Amino acid sequence: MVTVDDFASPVRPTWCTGCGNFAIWNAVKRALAQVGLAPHQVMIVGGIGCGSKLPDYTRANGYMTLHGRTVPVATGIRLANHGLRVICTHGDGDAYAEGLGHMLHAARRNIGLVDIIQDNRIYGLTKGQYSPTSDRGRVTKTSPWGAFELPVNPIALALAAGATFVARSWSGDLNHLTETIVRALGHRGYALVDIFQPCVTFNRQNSYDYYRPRVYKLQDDPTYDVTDKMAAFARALEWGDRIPIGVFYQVEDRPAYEEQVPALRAGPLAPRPLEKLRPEQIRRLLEELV
Amino acid sequence: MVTVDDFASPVRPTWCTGCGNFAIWNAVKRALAQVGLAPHQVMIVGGIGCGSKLPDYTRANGYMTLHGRTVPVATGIRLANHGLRVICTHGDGDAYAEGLGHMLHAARRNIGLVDIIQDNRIYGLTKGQYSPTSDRGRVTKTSPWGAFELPVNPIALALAAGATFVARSWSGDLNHLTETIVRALGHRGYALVDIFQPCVTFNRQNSYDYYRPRVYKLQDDPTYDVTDKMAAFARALEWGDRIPIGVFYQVEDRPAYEEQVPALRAGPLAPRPLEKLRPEQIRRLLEELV
Amino acid sequence: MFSPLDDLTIRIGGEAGMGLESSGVGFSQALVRGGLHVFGFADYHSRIRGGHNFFTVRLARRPLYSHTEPVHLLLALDQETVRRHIGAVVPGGAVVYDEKDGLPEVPRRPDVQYFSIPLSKLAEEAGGSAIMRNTLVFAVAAGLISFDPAYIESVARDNFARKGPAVVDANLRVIAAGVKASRPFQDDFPFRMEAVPGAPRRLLLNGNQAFAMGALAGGCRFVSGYPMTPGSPVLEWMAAHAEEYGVVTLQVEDEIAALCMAIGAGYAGVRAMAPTSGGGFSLMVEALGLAGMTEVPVVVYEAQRPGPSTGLATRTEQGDLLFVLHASQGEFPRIILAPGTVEQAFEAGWRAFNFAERYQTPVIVLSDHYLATSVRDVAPEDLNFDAVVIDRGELLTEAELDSLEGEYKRHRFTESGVSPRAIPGHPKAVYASSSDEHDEYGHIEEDAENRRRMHAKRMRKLETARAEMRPPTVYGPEDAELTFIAWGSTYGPLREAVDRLSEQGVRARMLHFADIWPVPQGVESLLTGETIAVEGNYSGQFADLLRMATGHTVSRRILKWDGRPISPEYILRNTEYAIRTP
Amino acid sequence: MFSPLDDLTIRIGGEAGMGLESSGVGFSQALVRGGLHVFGFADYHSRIRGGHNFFTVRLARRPLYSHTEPVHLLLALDQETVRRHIGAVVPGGAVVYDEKDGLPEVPRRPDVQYFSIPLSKLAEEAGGSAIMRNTLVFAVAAGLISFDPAYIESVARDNFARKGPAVVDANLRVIAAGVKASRPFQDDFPFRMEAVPGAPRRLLLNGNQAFAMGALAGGCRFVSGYPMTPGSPVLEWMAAHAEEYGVVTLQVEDEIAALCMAIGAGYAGVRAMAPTSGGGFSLMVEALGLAGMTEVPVVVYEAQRPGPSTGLATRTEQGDLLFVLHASQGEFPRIILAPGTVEQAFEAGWRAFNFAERYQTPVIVLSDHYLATSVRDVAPEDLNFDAVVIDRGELLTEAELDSLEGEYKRHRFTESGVSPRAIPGHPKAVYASSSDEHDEYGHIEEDAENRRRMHAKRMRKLETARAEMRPPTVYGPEDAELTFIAWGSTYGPLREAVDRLSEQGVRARMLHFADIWPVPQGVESLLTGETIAVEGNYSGQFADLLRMATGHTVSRRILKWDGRPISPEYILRNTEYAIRTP
Ligand SMILES: Cc1ncc(C[n+]2csc(CCOP(=O)(O)OP(=O)(O)O)c2C)c(N)n1
Ligand SMILES: Cc1ncc(C[n+]2csc(CCOP(=O)(O)OP(=O)(O)O)c2C)c(N)n1
Ligand code: SF4
Ligand code: SF4
Ligand SMILES: [Mg+2]
Ligand SMILES: [Mg+2]
Repeated sequence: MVTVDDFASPVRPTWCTGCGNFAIWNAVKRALAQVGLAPHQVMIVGGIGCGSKLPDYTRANGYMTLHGRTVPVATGIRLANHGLRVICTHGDGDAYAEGLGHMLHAARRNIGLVDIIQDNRIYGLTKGQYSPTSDRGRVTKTSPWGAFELPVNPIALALAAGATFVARSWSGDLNHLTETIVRALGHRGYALVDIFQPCVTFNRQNSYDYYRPRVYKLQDDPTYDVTDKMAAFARALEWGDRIPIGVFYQVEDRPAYEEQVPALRAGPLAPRPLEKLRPEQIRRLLEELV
Repeated sequence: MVTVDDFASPVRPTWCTGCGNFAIWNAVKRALAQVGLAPHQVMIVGGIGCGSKLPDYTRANGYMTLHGRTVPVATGIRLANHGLRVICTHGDGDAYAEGLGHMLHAARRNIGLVDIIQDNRIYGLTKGQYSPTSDRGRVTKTSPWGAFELPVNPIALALAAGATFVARSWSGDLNHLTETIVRALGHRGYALVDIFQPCVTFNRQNSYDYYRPRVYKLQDDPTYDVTDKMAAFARALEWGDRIPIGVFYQVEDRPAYEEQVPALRAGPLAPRPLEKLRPEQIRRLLEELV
Repeated sequence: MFSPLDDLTIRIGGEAGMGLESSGVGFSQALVRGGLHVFGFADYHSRIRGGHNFFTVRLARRPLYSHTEPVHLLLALDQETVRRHIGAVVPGGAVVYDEKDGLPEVPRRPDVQYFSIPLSKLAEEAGGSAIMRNTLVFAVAAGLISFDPAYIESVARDNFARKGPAVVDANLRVIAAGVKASRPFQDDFPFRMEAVPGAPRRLLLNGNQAFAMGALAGGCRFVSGYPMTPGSPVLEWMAAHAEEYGVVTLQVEDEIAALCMAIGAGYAGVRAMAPTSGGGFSLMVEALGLAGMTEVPVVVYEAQRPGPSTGLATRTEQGDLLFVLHASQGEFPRIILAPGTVEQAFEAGWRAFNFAERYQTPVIVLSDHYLATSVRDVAPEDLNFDAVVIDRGELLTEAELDSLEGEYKRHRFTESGVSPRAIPGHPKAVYASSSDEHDEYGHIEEDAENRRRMHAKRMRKLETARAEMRPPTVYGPEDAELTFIAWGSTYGPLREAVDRLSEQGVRARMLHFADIWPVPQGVESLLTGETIAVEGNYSGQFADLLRMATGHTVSRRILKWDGRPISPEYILRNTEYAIRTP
Repeated sequence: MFSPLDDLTIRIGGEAGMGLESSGVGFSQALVRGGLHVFGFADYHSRIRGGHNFFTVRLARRPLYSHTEPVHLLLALDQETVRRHIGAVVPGGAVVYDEKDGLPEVPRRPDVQYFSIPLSKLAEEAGGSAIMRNTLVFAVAAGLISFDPAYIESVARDNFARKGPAVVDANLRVIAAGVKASRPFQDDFPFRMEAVPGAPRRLLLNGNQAFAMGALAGGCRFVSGYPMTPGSPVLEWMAAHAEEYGVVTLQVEDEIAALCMAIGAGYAGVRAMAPTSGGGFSLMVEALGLAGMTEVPVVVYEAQRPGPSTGLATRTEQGDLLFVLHASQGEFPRIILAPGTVEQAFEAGWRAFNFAERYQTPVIVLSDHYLATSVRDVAPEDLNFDAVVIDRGELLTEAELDSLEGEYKRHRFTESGVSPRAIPGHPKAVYASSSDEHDEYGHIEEDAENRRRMHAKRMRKLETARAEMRPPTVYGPEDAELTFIAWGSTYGPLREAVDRLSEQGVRARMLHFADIWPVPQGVESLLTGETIAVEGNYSGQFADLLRMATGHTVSRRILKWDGRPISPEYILRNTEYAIRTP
């Protein structure tokens, strides 16, 4: 049986005390243990940022890549070996600034990734510039007059891009976080899990106390239908005093990308022995050239 | 008075006979004449692709930039000189593959651009690979088994990103095209105009005959409210036998980016004389260092 | 000069959209089936319609490595073709033009013959459509040079089989009509090149195809790309063969994603590559460093075209060498191959993947439009599938993994710089590498001494690799007075130039580099006498690189940057100049 | 060795998050107000909490250009600091540590004194909070070296004014407590550096600030960037001054957009730049070529850090030189400046924009973490605002535009390669440039002859520019037996190393290059005798570049790639070695 301890790494997190990343880290390990995926059966891919260092603190296959390129690297891993469950953990800058295009293309591709965004609505590692999810008017070193941009709405964008699983959770509720990740791990295609992650050092506004009274659980409403896209859009636009968390949308109306690729019908690619072409394969190739 | 002929360039288009780009080209010139913008008062920015060559065929300030980077270059131009009306003309590959992130950030920034997409749902200039707006199942040289990806829905994405003007038109209706561009030119912030542009050479599926029976005009429905975002989302998802064209959404609920930048309060930047710092400015700068 | 009986060039010209390239390749195929050697290349604009395009095929009874400038037979599908190319026609040569087009108002050359044939009309009558005049005019050409049209028919049969017998028959009728139309002029046309019946079967292909085939043979199983001339046909070729050979191919959103995905696949243990051109490579630069830092094997195929920026999208240049050599921040080992022929392109295909896995680092194969798109015939054994080796380097086997003790060190310090690699998925080798500097396990580590050692470990791989880089091909006498230096696609034109110089009694030789970086050992000893770099760029980048790497300063540089390939004649003209001027 | 009475180094060490850098800079400021010269630099991890960080300030009675290795006074805010740095303390030096932390279990050095002071406790008592012990310990240091604490008080007053009088008072109390706490140890501590009352006012700043200020003075009015250590503080500095000086600054979605926007602004006629580090520069590569091709003036500020890839985000290296020199497909002129001091960084700020507009091409200013973040004092006149020139090159005036005849040729063929430029918006100069090869008007043009001329026209600008690149700074005797070669931030450490060699009777000099590319004319004549390149990278990139550009092979290379700055001592140690070994 897989346990949370199987994921214990000798490296201790360098996150600030109270950082919302601790809960995410614990939830990921718990969720993996719960669904019974051992460290060698998963691959956790990070980008660059505070949260993106999660693979360094977790005993599991991992890869810490480039700022903003988490998703394409993970896509390559998944297609090369869909025997591995591939999980992305990266920040809001990584995912929604530098990486926004990749995420939306991953969504429409429906590649089998669990894409966890450590959304602290700030740039942590580079010390506090505003991020794509920072509020309008947010004052930082690069926005001394307050940010002019409308924040990115990742839920709405993922829906618009055709994501088949779109969810939100937050670091203040470890159980909800774990559950949501477990649900995402059970999804076949691309699964977005945006997580409100308080940054206690550079984002004092969006603190635990900010979120606690605001978040409410979609799944507490028994009439909420996760297959209704327009309902999901309506909730995606809800913001302010009440902010929904949970699974906004989940359908299995089209197969995962890797399920459609002809070369992958025979199973994962990486473990296959790599051999020279057979004589009749060579013959057929040369036949094309005469 | 500005006339269409003012935009006549000595260079003749190299587009195929029947290409939907001709109508777009004519509509842009007509719209400019109609709103009274002379060639030196506008800047038309293209990327790379068949349609992106439009500035070469038009006597107006122009810039043919990089594949996928049309919008950021245009943004820089607009911020450097918002005395110029800046128009982007680029293909679906340019805008929605390589450039998707930029477009969505431009939308949430609400930068004052008219962003015209020559959406032929194919890669024209590189000879017929499938594009982000190609249908699922589309067979091309790079998708011999039929494309697996859900097509990009630019209308839904722009709405989700917070665009303040979102419209669609098509090359088969020059008047509607012109009108739509005129409306976009009247908008303050970011205005997306996605245009179905038949490519007679590489996309025989999405031809004039394909679109003609399908498109219907949103503005023909007097109850349609362009300020209702949920209504716009609902129409954005409409696809198949009936495809809406026209303005899906238009609000002026927040100022254009350039209207908010403190340095631009005094007017456009480019025409200002460039002078050395004044002694008291230097003094203040040095004061910070003692 | 070679006797035209051995060596003949036919050029067809017209507008974009006329399909000159595909019919030209079909004709070349027929020539090869007829036992001749060919070299064919297309010249076309970066647009879908309009603009002057042409296809040139050179044919001979001996192997060819290059095009040459003189044209013996010009097939003009419009007046523009005559206007532009009449100057290239040799005395005694001929122009075939469509009666309906007429000739342009330029002075007629008295030493050239003009054959008026109602090409469109005949094509329409015989085949039902004027657009078949390409086929017809090639049949005319066959008639004029006395080449057996049966070979053209056989190609037409194969190419149109899918479209049904009616289309095949129409083509056969058009070919017959063309041959017939050539009869009245046959006696006036002095150049002949009859088929060689029963000659051994040869293959016709271009550099892109050769490279792709080599890569497939070398175990490439993942290709991610974004369309870009002239590199992306490699993606298309792989896509066409993906299902049969078990290759994952994807067209993705941009080149950043393309290389990142290939790196992901390489990290997961699959031989992966991303084909592109210089503009796409520019977007891959950051990811290249990721592969260098995390020691991931990956191959980038970069087919150059003239820059900077969009430049001339459908033309050729060798302008990206120093760029790909230094691309990405910081320093890391990389290997660069620049094949000069289709045979070398095939080899580069599989060698690249071996280098990538042996040194766990990115490998760049530098091609260009000329090599990528020119067709040449080779013997089946020249695409040497037997020589293909799949060497995965220090890859831990399942048994070795099973018996691992302690925590696995993915980036273990070793003398060679290469650390034994485990493909992720084994319970005993669970690890996470980082693009940050890391320790032997892959964990982020900022310690100065670790950095010093880890960086040096990576860089050492370059010295290890240097030992197995192939020295340049030396073509010509040991005691040459002139040593020409080339890399990549200039092989063919330079080889021919050297041949001609020898015939003129000049002792010249070629040093051709296909293994570029790390610069092979012992090169210095070859750089003797008068050295002349021949390159398709403005500044002489390889000469600069040689100077940087060896200290040798070439005596002269013959350069070309107009987007058109270097010809043997261009080299000779500039050599004369170089010899004459001090 | 210098007498410690003139030259003293104080180091404070502790954990990330303790605010060592900002309090260290504040202390440096106080020293400068007290008439001393300082050089300060921070060493910290790429994480927000934890990890050993330290700040080092060297102080002297004469101008300083570099840090040095020996430490006279170590202020230890944790045991780790003692463990790591005790070896650097000079005999007779001292360690101040917090009583509550105690000392680590490492052998005590008999030649070093250990001063135990209840830092936290005193800070809490005097100021109300233990986190004020940074301030306190610097007051202790002032007391120990007999530096008048009034200067620390004055800095505290200014820095905390915004936070109200209560905070100011608390700080003043803490300072007083620190000075008092130092008393018992003052006699035991042998090193003194009293303030120089009435010394002329000097400024304290780092390379990022100096460059940003120079750029602002030079007319930069548009800055688009994406956060990246250590380049993005330039964006932040500009943002802080944007409103007052009329500068548009934006944080954008990525570095691709950052440079594209700056290019757009440059095209529209505004002096624009994009600051970044190597990783961000990697993403700017394609756009750089766009600027080259379409002849748009734009400046990129690239502050290097150790690579490849993410590397060591908060450390220093000079590893990107050959990368930025060759970045982007194809060939185009670019200009590269690599300032070595804050004075040169200031100059590079305005000169870069003049070069960009005079040659209508991208200019890259190469800095690195060491230069960008180290603070040094300079005289107000060293930031020479009077020397600033704003030269927009061949920019058509309104009057010239009004009198234009015929269609305006944006890319006119000229001898210098520079074509008179019109800012878009004038009715007589309506044009569209293209990243495709184009004719003089900017229209897409594939003609071979046009290409040949247009490409050569662009490339000619490099030769025109070469004439005005500054030769290297020569520091030291003409007849030196050793010529050290440096570029960029190595200026300071090398200058000091050369000074020390002279004192030892070795005739050594420094050639320091701040204008890197095109390589200034006449450099060859300076490359005489034994030449030693000193660089913060693995391979000696500038030495390679020199060899490529001039043919000169340096005799030796002193290199360092552990992410830590080169010190004078490092150079001297390696020089001895270099002199000793054949
Ligand atoms: C190409 C590139 N640009 C910029 C950076 C610098 N950088 C490192 S982390 C980061 C942002 C961090 O923000 P986020 O992704 O939200 O992660 P967080 O630290 O908040 O968890 C940036 C800009 C980089 N490493 N690479
Ligand atoms: C970075 C980069 N990648 C690829 C290309 C090659 N390229 C030129 S046009 C084009 C796609 C054209 O498609 P689209 O944008 O839809 O324009 P269309 O030709 O259909 O109008 C591509 C991939 C390029 N010029 N630059
Ligand atoms: S800076 Fe913010 S996100 Fe980063 S570790 Fe600290 S609390 Fe967490
Ligand atoms: S290929 Fe298609 S998009 Fe391009 S010019 Fe022709 S019809 Fe138009
Ligand atoms: Mg963040
Ligand atoms: Mg298109």
